[in-house]
Amino acid sequence: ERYVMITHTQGTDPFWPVVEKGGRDAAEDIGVEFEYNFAPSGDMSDMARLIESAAATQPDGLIVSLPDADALGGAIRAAAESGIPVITINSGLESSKSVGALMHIGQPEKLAGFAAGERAMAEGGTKALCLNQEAYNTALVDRCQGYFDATGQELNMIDVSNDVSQIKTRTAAALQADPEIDSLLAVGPHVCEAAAAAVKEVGAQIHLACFDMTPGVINLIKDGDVAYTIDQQQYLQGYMPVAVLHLYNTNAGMMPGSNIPSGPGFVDASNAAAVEVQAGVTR
Amino acid sequence: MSDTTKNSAERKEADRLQSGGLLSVLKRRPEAGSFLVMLVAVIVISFASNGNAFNPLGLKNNFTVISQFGIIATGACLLMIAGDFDLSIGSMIGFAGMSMAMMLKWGLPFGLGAATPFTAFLLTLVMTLAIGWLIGTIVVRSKLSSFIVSLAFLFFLRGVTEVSFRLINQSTQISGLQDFKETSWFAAMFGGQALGWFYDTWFALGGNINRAGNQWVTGFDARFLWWVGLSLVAYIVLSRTQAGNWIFATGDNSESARANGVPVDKVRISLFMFTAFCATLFAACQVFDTNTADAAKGNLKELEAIAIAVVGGTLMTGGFGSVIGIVFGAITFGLVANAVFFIPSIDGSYYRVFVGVVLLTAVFLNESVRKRITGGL
Amino acid sequence: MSDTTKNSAERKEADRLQSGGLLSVLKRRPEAGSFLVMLVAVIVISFASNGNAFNPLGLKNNFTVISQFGIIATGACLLMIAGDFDLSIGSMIGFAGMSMAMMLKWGLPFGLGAATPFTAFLLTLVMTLAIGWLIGTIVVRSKLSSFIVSLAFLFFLRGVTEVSFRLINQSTQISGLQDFKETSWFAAMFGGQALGWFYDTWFALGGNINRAGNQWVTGFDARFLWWVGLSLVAYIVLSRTQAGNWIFATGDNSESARANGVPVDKVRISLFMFTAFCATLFAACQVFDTNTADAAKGNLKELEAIAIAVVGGTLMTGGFGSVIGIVFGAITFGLVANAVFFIPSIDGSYYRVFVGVVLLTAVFLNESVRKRITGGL
Amino acid sequence: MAEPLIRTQGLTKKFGPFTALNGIDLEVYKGEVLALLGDNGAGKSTLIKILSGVHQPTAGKIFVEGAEMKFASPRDASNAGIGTVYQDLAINPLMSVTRNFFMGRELYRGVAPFGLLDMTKMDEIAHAEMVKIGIDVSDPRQAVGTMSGGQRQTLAIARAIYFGAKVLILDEPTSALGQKQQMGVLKTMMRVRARGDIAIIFITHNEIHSQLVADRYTFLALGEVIGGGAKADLEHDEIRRLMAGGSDIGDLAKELQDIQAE
Amino acid sequence: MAEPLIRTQGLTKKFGPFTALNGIDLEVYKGEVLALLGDNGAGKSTLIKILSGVHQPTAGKIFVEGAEMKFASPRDASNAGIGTVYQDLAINPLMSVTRNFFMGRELYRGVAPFGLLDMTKMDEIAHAEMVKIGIDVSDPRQAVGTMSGGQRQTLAIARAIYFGAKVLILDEPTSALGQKQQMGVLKTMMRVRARGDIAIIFITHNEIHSQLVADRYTFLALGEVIGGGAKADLEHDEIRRLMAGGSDIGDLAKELQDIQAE
Ligand SMILES: Nc1ncnc2c1ncn2[C@@H]1O[C@H](COP(=O)(O)OP(=O)(O)OP(=O)(O)O)[C@@H](O)[C@H]1O
Ligand SMILES: Nc1ncnc2c1ncn2[C@@H]1O[C@H](COP(=O)(O)OP(=O)(O)OP(=O)(O)O)[C@@H](O)[C@H]1O
Ligand SMILES: O[C@@H]1[C@H](O)[C@H](O)CO[C@H]1O
Ligand SMILES: [Mg+2]
Ligand SMILES: [Mg+2]
Repeated sequence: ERYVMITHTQGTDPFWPVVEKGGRDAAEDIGVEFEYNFAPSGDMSDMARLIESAAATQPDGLIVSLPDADALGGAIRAAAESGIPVITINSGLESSKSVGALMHIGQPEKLAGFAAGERAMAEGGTKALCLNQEAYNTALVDRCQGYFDATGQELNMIDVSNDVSQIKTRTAAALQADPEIDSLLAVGPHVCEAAAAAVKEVGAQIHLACFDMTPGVINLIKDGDVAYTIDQQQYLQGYMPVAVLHLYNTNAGMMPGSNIPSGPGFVDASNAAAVEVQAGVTR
Repeated sequence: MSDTTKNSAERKEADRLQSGGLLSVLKRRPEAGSFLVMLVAVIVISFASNGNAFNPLGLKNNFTVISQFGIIATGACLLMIAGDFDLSIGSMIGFAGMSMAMMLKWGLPFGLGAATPFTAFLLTLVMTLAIGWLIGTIVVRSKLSSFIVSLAFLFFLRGVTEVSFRLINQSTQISGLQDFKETSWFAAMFGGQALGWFYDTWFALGGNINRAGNQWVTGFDARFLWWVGLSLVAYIVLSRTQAGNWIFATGDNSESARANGVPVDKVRISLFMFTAFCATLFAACQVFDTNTADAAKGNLKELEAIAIAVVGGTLMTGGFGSVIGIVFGAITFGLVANAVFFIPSIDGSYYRVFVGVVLLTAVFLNESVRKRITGGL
Repeated sequence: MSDTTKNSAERKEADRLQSGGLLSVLKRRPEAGSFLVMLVAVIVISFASNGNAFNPLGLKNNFTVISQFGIIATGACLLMIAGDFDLSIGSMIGFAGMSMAMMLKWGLPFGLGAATPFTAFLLTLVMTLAIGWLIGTIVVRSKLSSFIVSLAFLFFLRGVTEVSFRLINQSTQISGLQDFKETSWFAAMFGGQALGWFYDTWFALGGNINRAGNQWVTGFDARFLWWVGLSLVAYIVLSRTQAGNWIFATGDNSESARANGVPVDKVRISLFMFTAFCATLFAACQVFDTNTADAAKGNLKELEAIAIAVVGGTLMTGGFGSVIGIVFGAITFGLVANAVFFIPSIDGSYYRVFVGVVLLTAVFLNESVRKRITGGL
Repeated sequence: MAEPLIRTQGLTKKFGPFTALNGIDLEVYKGEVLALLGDNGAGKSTLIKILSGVHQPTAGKIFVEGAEMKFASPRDASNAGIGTVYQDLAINPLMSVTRNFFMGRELYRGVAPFGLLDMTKMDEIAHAEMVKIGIDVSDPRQAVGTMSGGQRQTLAIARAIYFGAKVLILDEPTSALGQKQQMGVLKTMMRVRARGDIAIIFITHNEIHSQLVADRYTFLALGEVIGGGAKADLEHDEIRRLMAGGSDIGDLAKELQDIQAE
Repeated sequence: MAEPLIRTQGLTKKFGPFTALNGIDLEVYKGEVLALLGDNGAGKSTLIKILSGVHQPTAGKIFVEGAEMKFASPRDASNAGIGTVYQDLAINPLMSVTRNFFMGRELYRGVAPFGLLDMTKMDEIAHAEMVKIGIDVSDPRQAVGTMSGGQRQTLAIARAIYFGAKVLILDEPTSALGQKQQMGVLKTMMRVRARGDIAIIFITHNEIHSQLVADRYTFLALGEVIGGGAKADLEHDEIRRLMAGGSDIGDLAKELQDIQAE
């Protein structure tokens, strides 16, 4: 048995190696072959081509993240129609069925952003700003959008770049430009770390929520600088589909009765210490 | 004392030149280097993928990727032969994709009503050609290096694309468009399939069967045909027409070309428009295939286009290159981009490593070929 | 019939040249164009940000970004004056950052034990200089265009960085390292603060107070000092030393320079090593400041570095440029990249639009200045 | 004398603050060789670049056979019958002999500019024309860059002669040539002159060459015409004085001898 | 005769399959002007590029004052006392006159290559040396690109003379120059020759010039030495024949006359 996983990343996002590890661990536990891949340009059409080439190698199952159902749908549908079982992961819950996938494991970005926003409002936030390191990355924009949907405000997002120094200086600049901002969402862990430094510099009282985890982010949560980070428990997004596909292929089409929501989970002061060792590895 | 003076009347200029055999003639084709690199890529990938890379779907898929590379590299190549660069190709792809998808979703600008695939494409093409014209005109008039002018447009066009997405569309991605290629022959021309007979025949001969027992692949992507057509036209224009001679002349020594009556400025501006056309074609094939566009589309494609042109034997400084070389270069690059798939032990992060290695190798080979042809210029 | 022959003995060569006043002398400094653009940027941003862009923190932060740009643009500028390009700067930054952070986390290679900031920096510098040497040597030996050789390294180094992160580190990011700048003076030299007296004085004079009523900012980022130092050294070397004359000579006409005894190859290779040094310095300042590194670090910085060099008045084709111009260019770019965020009504997606516009404007101005100086070459 | 083939009136050219030409009046007649002489930087190349449409004059007029003309591009000048061999921008080194020869004036079948080239015929002509002026290129498809400096100059001359209609302008055509080729060029110039319908403007720093072929002289210095006249009316020493921009030049051989003797 | 200053033995240079030089033996003596003559493409420039360290020979040896030398770079040749003015690679147009003049041999205080330049002194010297050979540049800091072709050549010559130690090589130094400057160069050559300790290798296609200054001749054709000898021993016609690569050349003036008469 051979399973192929393809996800959307330019290869630099620390989120995905955890998913990949989930898949690899599952494959090893079960005793099957596993391959992971991504289109380094980040362009959805390139990813569609990649899905097609994966289908051409005739694997026993495909695991695909689905940030853009229109762009990827054709390739996935064709694979499914040619008899390859497909499971979608991460984003794309809404379209999973329509592209011909068996099921979806993950968490829609908007929903995760929404959860983060709801809690921020509950914890006293009034005016928010979203820090996005790749303003053209739709998955990341969705998080910001979800967050603002929950707060009932117009989307207010800035492109902080991927340069850690500029993330900090741009965040500080934006906070000074509008002193009423009291809550921030950082949609990536390196953005989270730099934003925390910026908040300190400006000397403001700011509710900072983040996405994903690194040891640095955990430390910030423990120190009280970051309120919480959204944990999609993406290890599940890698592990589960391999297990499910294996059972599907070897047990006469055995399938769970519904999609598996892997998150959103919150990591905050209450559980930070517990997940610390796993941050960036299996969480 | 006068030295003895040898009589040299019998010696001829030709005596100074060693001549070689057939192999050395072949080695002197400008495409020799890129052909060799391609050969290695094809052989390695055939073996490493157990032939999967060339099974029905693999073949189709490889040619889709190759065609995309080929389309933009052809534009980059002709422009480079004329001595210019266009770093805005990638951003132009993003801009064109955004423009078409946005019109299809929100209607034509200036209240011109709903868009059809045809009007969306046409209006977009008018805009991109105008931008190409603008870039070319700035380069020609200002005498600034095209590298820097098009670098400004790399930033500018990507920025405009992002801003438009966010202001007009409120999202960096457009989705939920109908599948135009089902209803419009024009959309199908770009986003549909072509050469179905090839796969039908393959099926009839007993191959091309999927796991469900049906015909697996039904045709190549339409962009394959566009690429073949574009390459053919570019080949003829470049090597057999007056325009082709002007392109070479402009890139080799534009002052001399101008002084001899070649309309150097027009040639250069036209070629900037041609790369804009190639970028638009690229975007149209993707938009009408997937019915989406996003702000990242085409990211960094300009560097790949230039890399392929160079792998294909185009000289960075202009005046030398061949469309056949670009075909080989696109095949090599397409295979390498997909190789990560057909070779299980590597993943996408190796792509850039390979690209670097292929680029350097090809360029070395090409250089030695070129020296042989041009006498070391 | 013989025409009357005027006596021209009184006319002099100098009579053919109109002379101008002081303003025309100032307008003939190579930095005139970049100075003007900077002036406009500073004024516009001061007003639009209500002065916030230059409050204590704004000043510090702007200079952090400016310094970063300045450091790599200085490298790019000197290299460009010598007629070469380095497209691998960004990937080199990523590679250097990865290397330092990885050593700090996992220890030195070859079982050399744990790394200190000093050993991690040193070993990394040895590697990056070696790569710079390799790029330079390939360029010089092969006579290939440096654009294409360094493009290959852009891909290759980024690929190697990613692959290393994924293979060794199992993640594309390193974070949660201890804060070395607290314990190591060496780390503090790059990641710490400098010129504290400036802010202390400001505080003593009654300014620089934060929301809680205490002293707000305590110093500039250390990289500000590095940038100032680097610019100073580069300025002296370029305009006042023999090495500087060699750099100009190499870029202007390398054949002639070589024939006159300028060690052209050594000059070029040294400058590739210098850009590698600048990239490493850039990475060290970031790594020791934030104690993190990721695979995307430095992405596309090469294009920004080249853009700044050009905005600063460096000629794309070599032989002409000035370090003072680079200082102005870095300030302009730094402000556009950072200070626009002080303007509430503008969001970050406009950044690239601005970059494109600034680039084009500056380049036009510079060109007219240069023509005046060099008589239209 | 009849209507001049080319006449300029008050031609002035400024490069920014620098006055390269200052009110040049020039006349060239059918069938004659006009030597345009002057010191380095006198403005000779600038003048002929204006006549060839490469530069546009700052002021002044050009008349071809009495009719005023404006040359916006080299093409315009070429169409008006002015064929030029440039001192410094003659050749495209990476292109073949044939492609260089026909550059900008290719033979093609079909619609310009996408007409198909008639390479066979162009190869034949290029080869034949090169032979005529003394160079036998073995392969007209070889890159011009593989030829020596003199061979390149020869190609440019052959081309200009082949396409050169009413006026042929040669800017230092012999300066880089070997003896044999220098003579070839001078002979060709005389052959063209013998046809009687073509005017030749010949720029050179070689006094001997100018005396061998010129019918009339015009001398430039510091951007202005400082003299001129028919060959018969000018003394040898006067020519040398004017070529040098008006300064007196003694007996060179003697001066050189003196240096040796010192 | 004494030990030659420079002697080459069997120098051969191949560019890929092409043999540019084939076994050149050459001798140059102190205080003499050796004219190196030959048709276009004969290999003259290639030969002097080898002597100047720009090219490395495929085979053969170079002796300077009897000692065998290998020149890995122009610097080596320069250090061995060979100063060269190149036909085609003389000048850096964007740099100032002074910086061009001292390029590669700057005056500086401190440690090479980071020593501080002594610009004032360099400006003075450059200006003075240019005046010596007949050009008065108003501002030695102006870019060389603003000067005319001839002025540039003059700069290169002044520079070579100023730094030129034992052997001065001039590759067609007069071909682009006006009369006045041509003479200036010839005079300067004679002045250098008069010192008695310097040898000059002079390449030209101008027969008159070669006769005015040369003591001895060496003729190249198709990459080989086809003849040579002292000025006294060579007939005028023989020189012209050999310059043209060995083909006979008739009376040019007469031939030209004939064309006219036809
Ligand atoms: N494009 C230009 N921009 C500025 N100055 C120029 C330009 N072209 C020529 N000049 C200047 O105009 C003057 C005349 O130059 P031109 O080349 O016409 O002289 P010339 O008589 O042909 O000299 P030569 O005998 O050396 O070829 C020179 O001083 C030259 O520097
Ligand atoms: N780098 C090179 N690569 C290949 N061939 C070369 C190279 N340099 C010179 N040649 C060839 O070697 C031959 C001799 O050239 P060279 O320049 O030495 O001639 P020359 O005697 O100086 O001629 P001219 O009088 O025209 O200057 C020519 O055929 C030339 O094309
Ligand atoms: O959920 C993932 C990751 O969090 C990543 O950071 C970007 O892509 C999203 O879809
Ligand atoms: Mg001239
Ligand atoms: Mg020569």
